[in-house]
Amino acid sequence: MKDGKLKIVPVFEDIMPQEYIDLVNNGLFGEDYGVEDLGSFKELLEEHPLCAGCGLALAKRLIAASFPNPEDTIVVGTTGCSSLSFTQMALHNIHSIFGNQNAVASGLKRALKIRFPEKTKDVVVIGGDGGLGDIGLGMVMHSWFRGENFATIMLDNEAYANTGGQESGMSTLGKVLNMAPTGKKFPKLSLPQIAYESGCVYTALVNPADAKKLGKIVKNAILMARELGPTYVQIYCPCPTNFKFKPEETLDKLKERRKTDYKTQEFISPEAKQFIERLEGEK
Amino acid sequence: MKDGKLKIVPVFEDIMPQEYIDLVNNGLFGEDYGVEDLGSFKELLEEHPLCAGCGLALAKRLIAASFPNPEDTIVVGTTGCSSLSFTQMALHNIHSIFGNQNAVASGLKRALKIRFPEKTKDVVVIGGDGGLGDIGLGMVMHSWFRGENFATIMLDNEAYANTGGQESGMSTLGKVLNMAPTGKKFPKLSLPQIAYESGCVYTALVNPADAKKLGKIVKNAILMARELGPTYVQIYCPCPTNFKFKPEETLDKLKERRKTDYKTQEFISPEAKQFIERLEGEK
Amino acid sequence: MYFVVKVDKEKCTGCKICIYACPEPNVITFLKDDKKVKINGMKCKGCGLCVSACPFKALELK
Amino acid sequence: MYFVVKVDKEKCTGCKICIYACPEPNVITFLKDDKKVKINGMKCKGCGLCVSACPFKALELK
Amino acid sequence: MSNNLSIRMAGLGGQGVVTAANILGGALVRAGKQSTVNPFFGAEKRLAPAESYVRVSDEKIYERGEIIYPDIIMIYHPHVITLGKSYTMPFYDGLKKNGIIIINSDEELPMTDENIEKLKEIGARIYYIPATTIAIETAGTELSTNMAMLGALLEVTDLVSMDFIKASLEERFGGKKFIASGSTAALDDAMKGKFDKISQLIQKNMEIIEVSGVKIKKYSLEKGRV
Amino acid sequence: MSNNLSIRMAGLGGQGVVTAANILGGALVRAGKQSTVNPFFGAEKRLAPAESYVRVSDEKIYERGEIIYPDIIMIYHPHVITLGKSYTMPFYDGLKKNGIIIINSDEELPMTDENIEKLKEIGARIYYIPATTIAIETAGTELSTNMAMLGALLEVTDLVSMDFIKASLEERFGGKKFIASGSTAALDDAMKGKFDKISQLIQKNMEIIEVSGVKIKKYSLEKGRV
Amino acid sequence: MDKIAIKQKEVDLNHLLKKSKREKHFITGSEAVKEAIKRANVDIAIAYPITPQSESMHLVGDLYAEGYVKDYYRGENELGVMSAIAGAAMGGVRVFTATGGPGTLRAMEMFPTWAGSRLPIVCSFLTRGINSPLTIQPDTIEMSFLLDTGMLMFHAENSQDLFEMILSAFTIAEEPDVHLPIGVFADGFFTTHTREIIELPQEDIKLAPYDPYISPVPAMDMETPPVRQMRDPFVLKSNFISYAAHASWQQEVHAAKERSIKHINKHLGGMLEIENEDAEIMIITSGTAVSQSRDAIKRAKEEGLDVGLVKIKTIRPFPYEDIRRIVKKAKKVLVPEFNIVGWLAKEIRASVEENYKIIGAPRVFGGMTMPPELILEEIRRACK
Amino acid sequence: MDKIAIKQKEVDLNHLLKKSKREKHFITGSEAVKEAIKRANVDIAIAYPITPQSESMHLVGDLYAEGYVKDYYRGENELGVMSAIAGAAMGGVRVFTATGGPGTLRAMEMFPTWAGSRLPIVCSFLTRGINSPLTIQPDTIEMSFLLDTGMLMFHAENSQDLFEMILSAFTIAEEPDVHLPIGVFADGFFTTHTREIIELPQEDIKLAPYDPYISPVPAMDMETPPVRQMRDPFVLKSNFISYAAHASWQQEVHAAKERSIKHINKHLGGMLEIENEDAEIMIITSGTAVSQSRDAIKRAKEEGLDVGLVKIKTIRPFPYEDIRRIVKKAKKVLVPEFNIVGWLAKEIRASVEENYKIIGAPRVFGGMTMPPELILEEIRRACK
Ligand SMILES: Cc1ncc(C[n+]2csc(CCOP(=O)(O)OP(=O)(O)O)c2C)c(N)n1
Ligand SMILES: Cc1ncc(C[n+]2csc(CCOP(=O)(O)OP(=O)(O)O)c2C)c(N)n1
Ligand code: SF4
Ligand code: SF4
Ligand code: SF4
Ligand code: SF4
Ligand code: SF4
Ligand code: SF4
Ligand SMILES: [Mg+2]
Ligand SMILES: [Mg+2]
Repeated sequence: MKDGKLKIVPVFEDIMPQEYIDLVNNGLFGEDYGVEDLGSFKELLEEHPLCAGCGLALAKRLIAASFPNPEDTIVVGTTGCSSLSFTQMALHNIHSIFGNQNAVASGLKRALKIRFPEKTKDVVVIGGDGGLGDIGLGMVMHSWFRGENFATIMLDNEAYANTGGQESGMSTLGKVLNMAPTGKKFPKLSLPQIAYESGCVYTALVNPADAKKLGKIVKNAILMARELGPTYVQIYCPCPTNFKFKPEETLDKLKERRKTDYKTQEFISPEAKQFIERLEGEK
Repeated sequence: MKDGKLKIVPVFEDIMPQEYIDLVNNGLFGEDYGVEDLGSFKELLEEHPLCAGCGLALAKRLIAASFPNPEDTIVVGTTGCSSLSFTQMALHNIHSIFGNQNAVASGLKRALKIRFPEKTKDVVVIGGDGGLGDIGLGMVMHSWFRGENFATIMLDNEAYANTGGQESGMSTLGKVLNMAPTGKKFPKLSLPQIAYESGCVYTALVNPADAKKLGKIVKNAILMARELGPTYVQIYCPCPTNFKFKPEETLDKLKERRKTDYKTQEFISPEAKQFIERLEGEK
Repeated sequence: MYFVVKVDKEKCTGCKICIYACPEPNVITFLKDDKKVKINGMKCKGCGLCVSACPFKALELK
Repeated sequence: MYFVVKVDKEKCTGCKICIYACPEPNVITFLKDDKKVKINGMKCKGCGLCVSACPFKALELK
Repeated sequence: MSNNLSIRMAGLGGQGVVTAANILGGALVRAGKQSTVNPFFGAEKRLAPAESYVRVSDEKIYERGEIIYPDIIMIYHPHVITLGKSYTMPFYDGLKKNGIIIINSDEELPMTDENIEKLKEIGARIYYIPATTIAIETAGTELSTNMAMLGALLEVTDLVSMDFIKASLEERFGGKKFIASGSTAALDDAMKGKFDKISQLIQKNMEIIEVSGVKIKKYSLEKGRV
Repeated sequence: MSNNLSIRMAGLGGQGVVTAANILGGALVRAGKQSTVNPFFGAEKRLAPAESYVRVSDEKIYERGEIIYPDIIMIYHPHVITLGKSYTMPFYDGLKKNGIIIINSDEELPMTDENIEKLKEIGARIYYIPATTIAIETAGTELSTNMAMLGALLEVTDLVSMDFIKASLEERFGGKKFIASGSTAALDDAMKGKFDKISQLIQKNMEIIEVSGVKIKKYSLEKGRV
Repeated sequence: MDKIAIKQKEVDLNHLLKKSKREKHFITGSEAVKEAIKRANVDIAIAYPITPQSESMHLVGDLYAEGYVKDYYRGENELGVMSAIAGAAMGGVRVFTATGGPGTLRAMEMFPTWAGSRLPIVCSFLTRGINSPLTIQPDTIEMSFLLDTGMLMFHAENSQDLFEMILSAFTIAEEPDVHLPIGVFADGFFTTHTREIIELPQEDIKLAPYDPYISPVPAMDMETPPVRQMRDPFVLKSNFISYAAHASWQQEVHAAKERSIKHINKHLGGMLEIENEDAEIMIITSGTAVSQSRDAIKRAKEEGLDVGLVKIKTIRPFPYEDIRRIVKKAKKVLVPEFNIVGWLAKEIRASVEENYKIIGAPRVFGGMTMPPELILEEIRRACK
Repeated sequence: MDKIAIKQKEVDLNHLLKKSKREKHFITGSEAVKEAIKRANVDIAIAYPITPQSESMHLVGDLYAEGYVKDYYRGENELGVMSAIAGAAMGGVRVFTATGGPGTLRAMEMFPTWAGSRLPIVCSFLTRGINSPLTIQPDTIEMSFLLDTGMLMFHAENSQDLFEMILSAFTIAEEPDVHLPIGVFADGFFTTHTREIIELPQEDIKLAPYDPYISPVPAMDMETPPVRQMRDPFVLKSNFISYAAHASWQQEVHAAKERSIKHINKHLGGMLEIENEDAEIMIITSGTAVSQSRDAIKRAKEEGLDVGLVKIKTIRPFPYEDIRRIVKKAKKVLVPEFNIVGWLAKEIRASVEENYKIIGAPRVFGGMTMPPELILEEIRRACK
């Protein structure tokens, strides 16, 4: 790892677990890795308790490879399957209560701006569709209205997975799920459009089948949030357990939806466009 | 009053206050009155405690003249100046807690559908910008997502008036108000657009200087909500007390903004268009 | 508190514009007979909105 | 629970597609030497996602 | 006057009962007295009932909240009595023995025989002052009604000298930002808008106070003036 | 066996410890016994620890919640012991004198001397059963591991007759919608998906139970089998 | 929607619970909730998922799909749900919902509002621990937060209780002289997820519907002549009359709570149940802790220890009189609880004269179980 | 932004409150809040308006405009505010906010979460009645709902107290062995809107800043090496170790509360103040009721009645020991309260042995005032 962002105190060297040593020697901190380099470095995530074949686990793994500066990145999550891997992520991260992630992140980001005026600390919200689109919607949108400087990433499994597969606002029309026993009665929320109307300078719909594109979008969203204002990324994350398909079919689900309504797609404001151009110019 | 919607028990005739007798004899119930007839019938509102020159009082008075069926209309309000005249309105009306009006209205409307399958009971939400756009935003939007059959009317005085003139999400950029001592840092929320994205079939921005148009819009919004789904009407209501202008200047404020960003304006979905055409055809 | 509006029946054309501009219910009524408006002084809050609304300067705060 | 994935080194082209499709961290690693992938059986959950992702049928659940 | 004195001011929102109480309290404190001042209001809309309370003492004052047993009652608007726009009914409820009542009205208000009986029992001393009229005539704005009321109070009681009132006024309107509820602040601005300079505002208000001292009239419960 | 019996089943999410407990409880109730069954789980994700408890008695059962002092412990997955994926450590904690332990594993698991000493003290009777292997071999799915575990239990204890187990199984999978947590319901569906007909599913599971009875092996704490 | 035509005879609570023939079922507490609602003639149910409540409300959803419940949806969050339930109740229909733990706190503002609005809402609180740190395990601490909301609070020992209490709650809540919300509490997992034998009345009967026209507050339906007065006195202190309205309204809520006692006695058979009242050592508790205590007492008897038991069924109204009497006679009183703060022990301590007798133990929390052995140990200690 | 350069010397609490020269000011309670925050070196304040809190938070906004506070905004609602304040505190800065009444209930879920997260947040609760019906008037009922949240709770008698308590709260909350949120309560209107003389230290000094590096939980800033563990043990019971984490964490929160006592003694001069401890009739109370009692006692003395006074300053931690001692000696104890439920009387009853001595009166609620005459009457009755 470059510039020793993470070091082991010499006397502890013997007793540190191998995973940690790997993280120090071959981890992401201070490096310029991305999704495309997966398999060649020690990932931030390690052995999470999510189900086999979980689309959300896949998305999170890809996201974890895409932080522009993981050594200065704090993740704010919220209750749900999406948060079950927080304890296994080698980053500072917060779980407060269900749905309040964007309010927590607002306070956190402002605090870090005050404490580290010379340094960029990235705050990234990662939460489920229920946490972001339903119970937390007011706080999510108001963080956008206020123009808070952080990215919001939704892991959209189109249900409340963690509590046993209930319908969420992001579930699709007609889908029969728990608490929607006769099928969902209203369409999937159009949050990307709403985000755009609510002040997000950059909004994207992502299909993790486009893994590298996902990496680029997440990186962009975080970088833009630093300077321009809120960004929103919505990632489709099929849930084999609650939608009762076989784990190995997760990829098929991704590909199916990529053909219809879950294509990877960006909504770029003029400022965002400029920003991306500048970024590409710098390379 | 037609078909005796409101009657006074004979033995009480002597002791009823004149206002009430007027309401029975010359009120709105069962009649086809509208804004254009104001001055010729006994209004639903009587002697409210709002400030002299209050724009919100004006709007509420015009709304009260525009209910298509006041005899079957229940108003759901929320804390704020906007609710201070509820006790003076000759309708059943609910004040629960601050910001929960659209959730309350959802339950109420569904209950009335069950109890009165043969009859239309209109539920109308009337609330302030703080109650609808800030604290209650999540509940407002979810009532829209769910497609609940009632109209939501915002009395937009661009501040929390009742608590002493604090900035609200609907305040304009840069405005210095309480709790925004250095000026508001983000633009006025674009709720009409958001409403449209969120499932409102009909959305309107209204300037009460266009009084008759206001009446028509409110009537349409309530009628459409019965059949098509949620509708949203946002009315500009200048507040002399908190914005520190003279009461008589309220009209000037209305006219000023009519020239710039608060023109009366409708966002009509295709279904709504059809509906209006049908309605006009019926006349 | 002490001011209420008065109509100048000479000037009033009965256009009703003041009625649509008054924030107080049941204050300005329209008289069918002479097609002019009448003010209920007891309920007028003296805000002056009608005064600025009247295109014919038929109203005055007193 | 009892299944883990195995690579057929013959078929593997080192295209890395499986790596991007696996929901488990640090399971499939890329060997720089032979430009092929290696599976950490202890951490594989046997979901089979990589199997369906591999365009060269180089992976199998066992 | 007694060592401890309690004043209840009852009016309608927008009449400045809170401001008057604050100015009086400020003057009393300047004069070396102990004083506490607090308001009472509902939804804080103009014309709704509003009350404020001033306590004065030579010793530390503990009690707070509404004054239930006032020595002095000041009625800022006839509607407090005639329309019951008040938290306390009848308006003289709780008045101490031989207490004082000061009413803003151009004319005497109708009173029931019962009320007159009760007031006599208490030994109430009642004064009328056309405070709003004085304010309009002297300063051209009804917003100074409260100053006229203060003038009447000072005439009747000698509570504190005019110098301290003036100093308190200066602090209230001239000094740094004064802390008040939203509506009060709005009225402050309206008031300031009426005058070109703060000094003029203070000057006019002092004049009002003087005039009031002259215009106050004692009302006889025996139906005649004394 | 004793009048009151407590069984603790410990496994990983997805192995069907809850289902097994319910089927057993259902059979016991059919057999005229009193029984209560309850699960215990955390975030309810596959492979996370999951426990369930079955109480049996001739009288009304009051106690509820986790079984701290079981007569029988059933370990559904080696990781419960080897990786400590369990709410209870060591895995035999609380086992009553002369209690029974049934472990699903193809091979014997390594045990420390200390554990062996303690188990000896308790007088624990330990059995191994290759339940997952039996399930796969007999029914082609590891989802029936829990049935094999039940087979082993019935072999060792004679708790209830096979007829009642069968009836309970039929109710569980054949009858009206069964109420389970989201994940359990999902697994139910997965399980049903493996068989063309419910009757076949039940048939196969009954077979597994039989086979298990044969394949169970007693483990000797003296390091030899008996 | 595949609603089937449901034919259920309308009966009163007494018939439903006491006269109808019962049958044994081996079901969970969540299923017991379903069975209660199936017979409760509920018009609208609204849900928001939270462990350990979710199964119950899934099953109520199934009842909707089957036609037993007329409207049902998943709300946006607990505040939204409790608000919508209030709106529906104001609209004059019978409503049901359930939540627990963090969900209870999320909607906190609505509970005193329900009571103040005199809404006969029945809500089941399937309790769990409160953040932070997050726990989904059982704990009764949330009850402590609800004691002063003006709601009535029933606490079920097991699924059978849960079934009976939910049904009784509708009838008691809707009594015109009560007309208050009732929370029916059951311990998460211990009750909701435990499968046990419970006895259910027939399926083809249900409670008679709610009659909004005998409510002490008008339904918001514009069917009664409108008056210039909202349902809830809107206390702005803007005049002399409204000055005292909030205070007198609060008193009326508390008086209505007292008036509920006669109905509780009739339908629930009293606010508490006493066993062996003359024992020197008494255990007083509620919920699952009662069951654990029964087991411990059984074992104590085997050891020759004489222990009595008081099962409190209603936390609000609280059986002050009885508790005072019982404590007066006892030598020592144990109060086992599933929460760290010991709100029940505090409640008892505050109501009796002989405080020193009350031993607030054992106490477990944060999802711990309370093995009878723990209680037994306290009993032994108390007997010394 | 027209921020001026603020020059304030950093001092410790002792210097600020005890050594600095004081001057008299005739100000309201809301202004006292401003004066405290001006000297508190607060980094971030977040506000949501609610009567009677709004003025205080307007004034804190002015401090932001003047440069005394580094960041400040109006949040979207109270849950959002309390969440953002938590986020800021986790980010390692000093924070302040205030609310009251319905606002308190709206954010209810966050208070135990603050405590569980061990955040040294200072929040002023400017109390008011709770819906429904709506009232904006003073009432201390909300305190009853917060007793078991794990927060420390101070109750100010007047503006002077409010000033001292807010400043002390920062120092006590931030002690590494405490590190808990503190609610500083003051009675709405009675304290917030009353103008009285209070003594303030100089303006050119302020508390030394918060040091997140001595916190018992790491700041979320990625400055300490990341571990695979979030700040708050996320109790999923997924393994043996986490099984007990919630329970032990709760115990630790309560232990930290106990540890705060020594700091409270040092900075606030104790959890209570006693006057005339040997009187036969004692009044024990907190907040505005203390002031009303002082006046009543003064008058009682004039009548020759001997009455003592206990002013409870900290409701959490609660001064159990002292209260027990005092009640033991007294013949009768009056507990005047501004709420209908009488939570303070209950607290006292539950902690002493001689329950019968406690008279939970007078009690007013819903915005009523408590004239000393009312207390005096109770005193007279008690003396009979
Ligand atoms: C206030 C509150 N209400 C409900 C819950 C229960 N709860 C926890 S996670 C969850 C669902 C999460 O759904 P989503 O955000 O979509 O995340 P997923 O599990 O699908 O990743 C719910 C309802 C809670 N913890 N707190
Ligand atoms: C939970 C809660 N928070 C805050 C308040 C205080 N409050 C009452 S009305 C109001 C402002 C209302 O603003 P708006 O909705 O714009 O209505 P307006 O008064 O401007 O008409 C606030 C903040 C409250 N009653 N409840
Ligand atoms: S339940 Fe669904 S979303 Fe949750 S971990 Fe399992 S597969 Fe992933
Ligand atoms: S404060 Fe403003 S909005 Fe409220 S009543 Fe007065 S003028 Fe109308
Ligand atoms: S606006 Fe003027 S002219 Fe028209 S009706 Fe009114 S008073 Fe008459
Ligand atoms: S002055 Fe104001 S209240 Fe009076 S009539 Fe004119 S508009 Fe209406
Ligand atoms: S996808 Fe197949 S071919 Fe490509 S690296 Fe993986 S195993 Fe090899
Ligand atoms: S089977 Fe699943 S967990 Fe195993 S390597 Fe393949 S994708 Fe990863
Ligand atoms: Mg989800
Ligand atoms: Mg507003």
